Parts: sequence; structure tokens; C-alpha cells
Amino acid sequence: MDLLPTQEQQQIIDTAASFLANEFPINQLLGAPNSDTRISREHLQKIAQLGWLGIGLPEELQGVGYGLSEEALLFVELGRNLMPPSLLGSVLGGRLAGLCGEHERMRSLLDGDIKVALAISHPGSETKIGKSISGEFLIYEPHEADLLLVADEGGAALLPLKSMQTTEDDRCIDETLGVSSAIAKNVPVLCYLPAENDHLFLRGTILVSAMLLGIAEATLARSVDYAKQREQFGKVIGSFQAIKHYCAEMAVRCESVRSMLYHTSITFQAQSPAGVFDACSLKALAIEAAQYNANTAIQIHGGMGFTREMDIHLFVKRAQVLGTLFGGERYHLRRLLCEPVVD
Amino acid sequence: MDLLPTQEQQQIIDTAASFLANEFPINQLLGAPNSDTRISREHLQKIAQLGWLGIGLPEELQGVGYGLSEEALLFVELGRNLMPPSLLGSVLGGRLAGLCGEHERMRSLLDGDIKVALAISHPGSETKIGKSISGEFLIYEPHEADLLLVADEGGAALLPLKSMQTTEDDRCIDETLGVSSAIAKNVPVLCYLPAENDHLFLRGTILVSAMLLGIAEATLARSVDYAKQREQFGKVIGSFQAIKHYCAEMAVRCESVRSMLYHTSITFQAQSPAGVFDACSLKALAIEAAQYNANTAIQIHGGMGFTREMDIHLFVKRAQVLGTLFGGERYHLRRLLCEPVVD
Amino acid sequence: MNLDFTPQQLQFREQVRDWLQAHKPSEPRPDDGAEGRAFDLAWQKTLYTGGWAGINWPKAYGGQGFDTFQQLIFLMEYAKSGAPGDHYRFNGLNLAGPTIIACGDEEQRKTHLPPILKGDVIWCQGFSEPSAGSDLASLKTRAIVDGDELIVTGSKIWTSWARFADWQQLLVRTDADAPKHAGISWVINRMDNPGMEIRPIHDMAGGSDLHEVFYDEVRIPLKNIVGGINNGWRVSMAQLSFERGTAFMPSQIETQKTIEELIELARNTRLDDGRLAIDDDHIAFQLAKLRAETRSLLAMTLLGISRNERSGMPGPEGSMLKLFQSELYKRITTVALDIVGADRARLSGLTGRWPQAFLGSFANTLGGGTSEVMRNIIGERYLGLPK
Amino acid sequence: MNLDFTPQQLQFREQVRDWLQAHKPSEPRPDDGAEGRAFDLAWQKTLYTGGWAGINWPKAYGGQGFDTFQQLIFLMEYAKSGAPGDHYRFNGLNLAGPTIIACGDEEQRKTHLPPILKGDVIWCQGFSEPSAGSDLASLKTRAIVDGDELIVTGSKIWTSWARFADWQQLLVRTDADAPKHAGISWVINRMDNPGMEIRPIHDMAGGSDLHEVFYDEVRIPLKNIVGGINNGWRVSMAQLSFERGTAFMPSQIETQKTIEELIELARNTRLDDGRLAIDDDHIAFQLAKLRAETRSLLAMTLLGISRNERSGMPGPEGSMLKLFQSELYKRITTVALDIVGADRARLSGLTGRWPQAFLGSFANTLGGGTSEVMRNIIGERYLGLPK
Repeated sequence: MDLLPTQEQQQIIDTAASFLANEFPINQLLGAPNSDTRISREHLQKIAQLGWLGIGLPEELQGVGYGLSEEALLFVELGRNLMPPSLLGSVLGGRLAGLCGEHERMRSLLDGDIKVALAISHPGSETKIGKSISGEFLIYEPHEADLLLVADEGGAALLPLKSMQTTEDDRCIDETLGVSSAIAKNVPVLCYLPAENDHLFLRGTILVSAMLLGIAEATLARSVDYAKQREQFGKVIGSFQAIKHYCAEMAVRCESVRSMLYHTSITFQAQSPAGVFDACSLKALAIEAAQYNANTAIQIHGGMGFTREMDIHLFVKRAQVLGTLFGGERYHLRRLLCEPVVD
Repeated sequence: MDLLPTQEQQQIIDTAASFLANEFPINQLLGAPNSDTRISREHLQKIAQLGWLGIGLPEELQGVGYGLSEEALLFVELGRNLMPPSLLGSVLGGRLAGLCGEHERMRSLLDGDIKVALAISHPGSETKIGKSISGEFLIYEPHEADLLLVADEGGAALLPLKSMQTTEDDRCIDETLGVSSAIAKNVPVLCYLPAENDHLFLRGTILVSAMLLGIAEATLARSVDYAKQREQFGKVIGSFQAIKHYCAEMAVRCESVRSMLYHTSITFQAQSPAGVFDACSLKALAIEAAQYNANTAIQIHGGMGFTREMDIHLFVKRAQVLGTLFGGERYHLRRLLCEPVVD
Repeated sequence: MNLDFTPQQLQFREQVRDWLQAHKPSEPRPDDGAEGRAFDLAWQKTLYTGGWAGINWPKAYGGQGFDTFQQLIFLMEYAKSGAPGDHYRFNGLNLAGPTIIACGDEEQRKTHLPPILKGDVIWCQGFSEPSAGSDLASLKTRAIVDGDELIVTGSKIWTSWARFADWQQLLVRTDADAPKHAGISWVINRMDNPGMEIRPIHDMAGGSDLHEVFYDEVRIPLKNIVGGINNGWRVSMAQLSFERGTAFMPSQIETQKTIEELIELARNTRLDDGRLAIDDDHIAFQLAKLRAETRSLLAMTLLGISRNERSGMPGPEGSMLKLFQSELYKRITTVALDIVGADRARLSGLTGRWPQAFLGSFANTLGGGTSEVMRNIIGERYLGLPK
Repeated sequence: MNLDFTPQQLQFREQVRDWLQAHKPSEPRPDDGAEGRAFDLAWQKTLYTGGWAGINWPKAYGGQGFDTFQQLIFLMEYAKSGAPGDHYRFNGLNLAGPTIIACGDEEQRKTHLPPILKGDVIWCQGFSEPSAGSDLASLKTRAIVDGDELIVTGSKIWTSWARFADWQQLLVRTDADAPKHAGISWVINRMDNPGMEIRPIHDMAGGSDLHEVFYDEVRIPLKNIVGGINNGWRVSMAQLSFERGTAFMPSQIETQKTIEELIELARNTRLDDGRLAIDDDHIAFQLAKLRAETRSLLAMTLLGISRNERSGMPGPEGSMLKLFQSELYKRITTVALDIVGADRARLSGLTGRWPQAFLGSFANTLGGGTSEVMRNIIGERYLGLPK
């Protein structure tokens, strides 16, 4: 029993952290009105060359051969650096294609030749996901996306974005992402994987939670740094209990979610009965942590935090978007309460 | 328009405050294992002589002739001094008897010759209140009580405590009060007043809210006093933001509930459409304020606050009891949401 | 303890109601800054012509000299009528104008007051600085006396609508050696004064009403100092005495509108499980609580007005209202996100106003004193806890 | 990153499970103090005889010398088995004993360690004082050296089970002139020492396990000072190094039991509107959240153990666990009140344990460091924010 990352796992974290800091500094996002294009096709291919898109795929499927733990660690770093959710589309899409036996499609997904947007059910709309899909959907990052990934508890599917009847672009709460609406009526999919074979919806839940943890940790770190240097009333504001205790509460949330992410990545991978229990718990906790921390970070940064001159507001917005992917707080809490007790 | 108490109203407050501080100091309650008998029959008569039990009754009913506002101001002081809820039983019982035309009974109630216990429906039990009553009830302060007051949205009734089949005493969360269970099966009442004639249930709601405000204010005042003199780390603890901000949050709750109590006592008395809206809002806010303030006061008082050597814990317990009288938080919030918009 | 209005007051209410019904603009205020300015000034002219400009200003300076209750009635009816908010007019009518009335000299009053009421000019504020936010008294923008002028150098931040303003109420440090509250002066500054640079600040909610303003040896006549040199801290505190409790009425009524609209939304919005949002007990519980809290905001406002009316000046209770209202509004917009569910991602469409309001709500607990500063003030000035 | 146990560890788990199943007391622990003491000592004797006493003590001193994972496994199985809690045994086994192991001399070890493991003695603590609570280092109880004895005068507070203890670990000020952390000594004191007076303190939850202890020229041999005179602050800090993260395992498992029992309660309790509590979305939402948080408490505990196992010493993360657990437990008991509704008024009957737990929960965020002190520690020691 050792819940901490191994040396090899730590290397994955460190490599990802330094690559992202160099290649995709967050201040790139400031002032960019809509950065669906932040990750160009070339960027995606460069990321693919690092093996990230197939990091959790078994070697027999041409993946890197790591497990969910390593995938989760990578997604914490992606979340921390506000990398777009479509990377999760690529990773899950590649897995889906591979497990469906569509090796060619899988290959082009893992190589970053194809961009996969994520879609969620429109609230209040009845959606059906199977060999064909129906319903109203919200699509994140529709620009230049080739495929669309949709998933629910029953299974997951890939289909060409073009096959959906998309409406005009909406303005997204997160200005670095595009969003549009789409309606599908019995649109056939390219491949469909029932959840019995591989529970892509809950895998997505865990990886989105990892991204939310990245948000929670990034906003804590930025708040602590700011509180150590910003002075008011002749003292750095971090010496005031109001600010110090906000930071302490943020730290507790990070510790709680990071522990749960590690725990869940193991129990889910092991297909233990605790896997679902843990995944639902994790998402609810991760949403709360990311939103509490990001929102509190604005308050700690004061007036400047409210402006677009600092990047802290981008975390507030991204936390809202990630919360909607692969089931929101209410969804997962309701499901958690139906699960039997686990050890 | 003037929401503040008039000079005359202020006198009622001041008189009550000084009488209660002299006659019923709270430290009397410390160490008394069960103080249902704190208010002896002689005490009740003495209180009656001050005119308190009929303060809000019109003069034609031999009352003092003040309105709900004055009654509410008195009950804030009673709550602040942890006076027992049976005083509310006497006040509402006297009103009920008077409005039912039972002048003799009313007289003995207003004179303090009769003690009226309050009963609430047992959770999960279907109760019926009318010319006869049925169901399971919890009775506060059963000792030496003559009558019982029960009320719901339909109306209110008085009946002899002896006519109920009461079980053995339970230990009450508030050790200064007794509590027992009782079952009634078509027990005839002495008098019944439908709510159309006078809404005793909501009047009780408002007066219990007043008592809860007393708790909220008393625990704030005690906390501030303690925070000004208790030293740790070489400073009085009130200079630490953690404590100071707790006190500020408590103060805001007091201000909010006091304003609402004043407002409600006027709109309810005037039978304006806002009366019900206000009463439901008031009770929900008063419960939250009393519980937040009393619970926070324990934390501010530190270890000593957890002991029975200080009286602060009595407020925590009383706040829980008062919250159950005349509808809890969930009840009033549900009802509030059904009310139409008011100006 | 009463909520009654006199027959005269009720008659006054009718009068206000009728006039507003007849005169309030039918088109919404334009978003664009220049068009917004024109709209605000035109509406101010209409109010002036109708005899409703400067309701809390003394008659001697062109105001209506309404008593507190008339102000209260006017503001309630105004908010209910849906007439345009103060917007760019806010500063001149509520801060700069009243300060000049209280502390200015006769020439300053004659020069500056009528144009505000007549809708000729827009005012803005220059108080905060990048390193003097919560700790305003530590401001550094310095002003050196040179003959009959001040030479001002430094910068200000959080100046709302600076690009569209004609005048500015500006705090500068005229004595660098005095204790920090003692060396400050309150001056009137023209926004087209040479040496100034105005930079809009884009906020997280998509607005650009805030600005940073830079001063490079900007010359301001000494006669523009209001209330005497080095007396600026006291002058800026005097502003508060103009807020006779009625200051919170508009935001109270706005909050009430917002929560009722949100309840209406919940009655018509389906959750991802297909139920109406209002049928979810958790959402219903939160909405009802917010409704109760909003109701108490009205009662707190009325109690505040009553208190001020008796004592003749606003007390520290105003900080409680500010804290309560801004935190309440934030909670309202957070519950709104819960109701619109995944639609929170879209700022457009029918529900887009709610995530938009959520983003905007972050300003409430920061601007005009952070919630933490409010809690300090309540703890220290109202409860008497030590610093 | 793994949760796997080795085959040896799994075998060890079986062994623990079987032994506990066969030996744990069948009757509940008596409430009465004297009977409780007898019960605790008898159970400790059984553990000693069975070879399970002092699981985290070195073999050299009669302990089992289990590694962290064995301790973890033992504690998990122990808590699941429903075997009696530490109660009066807590201090000797977890605080006083380990401190004597770490800092005592050979004679102190030989004298005091075996009786603890064998179930012959109960220990208690004398650290806090009425004016030294959160600020422990400012303690005033003074000890003057007189020949080969200390003469101790002063008072201590919050001493659990003092009336039923034989020995006490006591902090006294042996140098009044030194800086406050530097003049303190850690001494072993007999509870029947002349000059002592013990006063039970009744708590708001109905217990009387806490005491105030008064010392009037109490004589303690100098050889009872552990770790050297004036070195008591460092000695008491050393206690922490014995908590290799496993310290939180029992309360984690208790919390899990509690939340599952509460969920079960909600499935069987009717609200005043006749519905089952679990069918109220607001209650269900809160219960599910508490369940998720409780689950993360397990993960946090395991992460803490992993961290300590690698670094060899506990870090400031323990403060996060303590804060999280105690606040979580308080929330759980508050939701319980919501579920039992008006029945919260009764401490007896089937649901009486829940209001009782609510009253008891106030101790959690006060004892062992208040939540405010925990937040300070996290802010300062873990995040590096200035004092």
C-alpha cells in the first residue's frame, strides 16, 4: 500500500508540467477572444508525439501501456494549465475506437490528426446514445473539430461532427472555448461501445475530476503567492487571518480531492465494487473544490482578480465548464446515494 | 413610517429586561437538573401581575390593549433570558379562550393561575386538531401543567393535559425543560378556534421567532464581551480576524432578524397579504440566526464554552427546542415558496 | 413602530407613479458607452424639466429637498417603474454633487451643481490606487503646490466610466510628511486636463466600465480644492452623511426582482432528470431561503432609514446592509447556475443572463469595500472589538 | 500508487480478524467511571496476554513493533470488529508511553512502560491551563527545585479522566525567566500525590470526563523529569512523531460508520410531511455529500500514512485531516437533526443518540487544537504564509 506517485509517475507529472509551462503559458489566453484555436492541429500532433493521447491505453492497442493513475496525473497537469477539454475527447475517443476494433481511426486519434469535441446533453432534453443518437446537445470547442464524443451510463459513441445539425455559435462562459448547440435525430454513429465493455462515462468523470483538481491547486498556489507579496495596511495580506484561513480551507480541499483521485484511479482500474462509489464521490468533491477555490481566489486577489489583466478569472470559468462534463454535482450525488456501502 | 420602537415600546423592553435580570438570572439554571419548576405558580402569578400574559389582548377582552409589536418585543426579552416556552402557552391560551368567549378561563390564564404546556406533532404522526384531537404529540414542560395548547394552520385548541395519555418523561435536549410523549385518539378539547378567526399558529410562529432573536442577540453579546477580555497569544481574542468576523456575521443575523420581526409584527397585525409571507420568512431566518449564533458562541468561548460552568450551552439547546415550535425551517420555507409575490 | 405613510405621502406616491409612467424612456439604455452617455444625460434633462432632479439635494442648489420619506417613496416607485438606473449619472448625483454641497465654497457650488442636475455633465471618481485599495488612506498620488495650482502626478484605478466623464472627484496627497489620513486633499479635476491618460480595464464579466487613470504633472487650480487643503479625508467621509439610509433602496428592489425572476425560472426549467427545477427540494429550499433573506433586506433598509431619521446621521449599520446584500446577491447567482444546469456554459440565449450575472456578482463583494473590510468595520466600529 | 497488501500482510489481517473475533468483550463498556476503568484495564490485560498490546511500541519495551502497514491493518480490523475504543487507556498507550520511550531514561522506561501495556495503570495529561489553551506555551504552573524534588503550584484544566488515573504527564514552568517555550519541563506525576485536588467539569453533552486539577506545593522527584529540565516543550513535540499517520484511522472508521447509520436512519424516518427523509432531495443531497467527504477521509488517511512512511515523520498535513474530520463530523450531526426533525428535542428513545451526538460534536472543533488554530497552522506551516 502506497498511495503516493512512484518515481516513474512523478516523472510523468514533472515532464508534463514543464512542457505545458513552456509551450502553453496561460497568459497566452489573456485577451484572446476565442481560443478554440489555442491548440492548432500542429500542437495536437506535437502533444500526440509525447504519447499523451494514448498514455492509458494498453500496449496491445498501440498505447503507452500505463493505467488510469498515470492518465489521471497527466490530466491534473492539463487542468492546471487550462488545456482544452477536447484533449480528453482525443484520449477517450482513441480508447473507444481501439476497443471497438477500429484501429485505423484509433491511430489517427492517437497521432493527433483528428480533433474530438465533447458533447453533453442539453438540460431538459431526452437524449438517446447508442448505435445512433438523438436529442439536443451542447458541443464544446466545435471549431475545426472532426469528431464528436458523446457518452452516458449506457455507453459511448463517436460520430462526425458534420452529421449533427449544429446551430450558430453561442458565447461560452469560458471565453477561451467555443460552444454551440446541436440537434440529432437518429444520427448513426461511427462506433459505439456499451458501458459493460468499458465504462467510458465514468472514466471521463475521473479524468475531468483530475482537471478540476488542477484548477483547485492552481488557484490555491496563485492565491498563496499573491497573499505573500500583496501589502495592505502595512502588512502582506497573507498575514491576516481572513485571508490565511481562506487559503487553509482551499488547501484542505486540494488534499481531499488529490487523495480521492489517487484512491479512485486504483479502485476503478481494479474494477473493484468501490470504483463507482469512488468516482461519484470524487466528481462531487472535485467540483466543489475547484469552484470554491477559484471563486475564493478572486476574492483574495481583490479588484485585480475581477479584471482580465490577471488570469485568475479563467479558472473560475473553466471550473464551471468542467463541472458540466460527464455528469454534474447533482447527478453524481444522487447516484452515490444509490450505491451500496463499501469498505 | 418608523420601524423603530416608540418611547412607550422602549419602556416595555427596558422594564422587562430589568425585571427578568433581577428575578430570573440565567445562572439559576446552571446545575439545575430539570427546571420545569423554575417558574413556580407564584412566579407565574407575579409575571401575570405585570400584565405580560395579556399584553397583546384588546382591552375589551380585559387585556392590556397593546398589539403584536409590543407582544413580540416582550418575547425577545423572554427569549434572551431563557424563560420557558410555557409563557407563550399562557399568552396564546389566554387569547384563544378570550376569542372563544370563555372569559372565566381566560381570566385565570391571564392571572397566571393556570400553566399551559405547548405540544407539537410527533414527526411522522398524522395529527388532527379540531373540536377533538388525535395523533402523537411531544409535550414540553408537562410538569404541573394544567392545560395543553395545540395548533396548526387550521386552528388552535386548549385541552386538559390529563385528558391525554402521556408516556414517561424523556430527557430533553434542553435540560432546563421537561418533555414527554402523548397519544390522543379523538380527545375532546375545551375550546377550538379556527384559523380564519385568528391565526394563532402564525402568531405563535412570530412570537417564537422573537424568542429566537433573543437567543441570537444574547449569544452575540456574550461572545463580544468574552472576546474583549479573554487573552491568548498576548492579545484579546476579539482582535483576531477569525473571531472578529464570526462576531460580525452574528451581528448581521441579529440585524436581519430584528428588522424582520418589526416588519412582520406590523404586516401580520394589519392582516396585509404580506403577513404570511413575512411570518414564514421570519421563522426561517430566526432559526438560522439563533442556531448559527449560539453554535458559533460555543466556538468563540473555547473549551469553557463546552462546559456547564458557563451558561452559553443553554442557548444552543434552547435554540433547538424553539426551532421545533410552530413549524420548523423546512415547513416555513416550503410554505413561503407557495406564497404569491408581495410588494 | 409603524409602516404607515401619511395621506400627503400617499398622494406624493401617486404623483411620482403617474409622472414616471408618463415619462420614463420606452427604449432600453444602449450598451455602447457614448450612446449610453447621451441616453443618461437626456434622461437627466427630462427629470430636471419634470422637477425630479436631485431629490436629496437642498432646494437652494436646485434640488428637490425631499425629506427622507419622500426620497424613500420616490426610490421605491422609481425602481418599480423600471425607469433607467443611475449608470453614469451616479457619481455626480450621489457622491460628487452632495460633497460639493456640504464642503464646497459658493463658487464651486454655482459652477458645478447646476450642470449635474440639468444633465450637462458626467462625473467620475479617482480615489483608489493600485497599492491603496482596502487601505485607501495610504494613497500616494502626490500634488505639489505651484503658485495657484496643484501639480498632480500618480495614478488612480477602478474609476468607473472615466472615458465618458467630464469631471472627476480626486483624492491626492498634498502633504507627504503628515500622518496618512492628514495629508490628503479632495479636488475637482477636468477629465480633459493635459497630462492625463485613461486606460479602460476589461473585467471578467465582459464589461469595460472600469479604468486606470494616469496623471503626469497635471495642473489643477488651487480653487478646485474642496473643503480646504489637507482636509480631504474628512471631506470624503462627509459623503457618507448624504446616504440617509435610502442609498440601499435601489439595490434592495433590484435584488427582490432578481430572486422573483429566479423563482419563476425554476418553475419553467427542467433539470437533467426531467423534473422542473422547483420540484427539486434542494433547489426549492435554497430559493425559499433566498426569498426570505431578500425580504429581510427590505426590512433592514427600512430600519436603517428609521434609525438615520431619528439620529440624523447614518451609523455603522450600513456596513451590515452592504455585506448582507452583496453576499446574498452572490448566493442568488450561484443557485441560478444550479437551476440552469449545463446551460450555465452559455452566455447567450434565454438563460444566458444568469451565468452573466454570476460573473458580474464577483464585483459586489469587492467594490465599495470588500466583505472582509466590512466585517472588520462591523467588528470594530459597531461591536467595539479592538483593531 | 497502489492499495495492495502483500500476501504476508493479508495473512496478518486474517490473524488479527480471527483473534479479535474470538476475544473482544461481548458486553458494552459501562458508563460509570470506576466500572469503566476496570473494564478498560481488563481489556488491556487481554490484549497483552494475546500479544496485541502496544502495536506501535518497540519490542524492546514490551510492544509489538509493528510496521506502519501492520498498524494500519490492525487498526482497520480493530475498528471494524467493534472492539472497545481506547477510552481511559488512550493517554498511556498513545501519548505518555511513547514519550517515555522516546525521551525517558532507562529507569523511567522500566518503571512506567510495562504497567501501561499490562493494563495495570491509567494515565492522564496535564498540559492546558485556564489561561493557556490555544496558546499552550504560555502556561504558568510553576515548579521550584528544592533539593531532589520539584515543588509544583498552579492548576491544569481539560484533564480527561483525571479521577480515574494513576499517573499524569505534566507540563510545568521550571524557569520563569526564560522565553516562554524554553522554561518548561515534562514531568511524571502520581495522581495521589499530596497537595492535589481534582474537580470534575461537567460538559454540555452530559459527560464529566474532563477535570480541573489544582497543585498546592506538590512534591515531585527530580528523577521524574523526562528529557531534561527546561526541555519540556521539545519533549511534548516529540509525541507527534509517534503518530505515524495511523492516528486518524480510528476516527475515520467511526465517521464512516456514523454516516452509513445516518443514511440508514434517513431511509426509515418520516418527515413532518409524511415522506421518508431520504426522499427529500435536500436531505439526500446533504447525505450524499457527507458520504463523499467521509470517503475522502479514508483516502486522506491513506495518503497521510504513505507520506509519513516515505518521509519517516508526520508533516503538517495532519492538521488538514484533523480540521477536515472534526468539521465533517459536526456537519454530519447537524444533518442528523434535520432528519429526526422535532424529535431532536429528545435525548432518549431510538433517535436520542443523534441530538446527543450533536451536543458532543462541539468538542471536536475545540479539543486537540481549535479549528481556528488548525487553519493558522495550515496557513503558516504548510502554505508558508507569515504569522
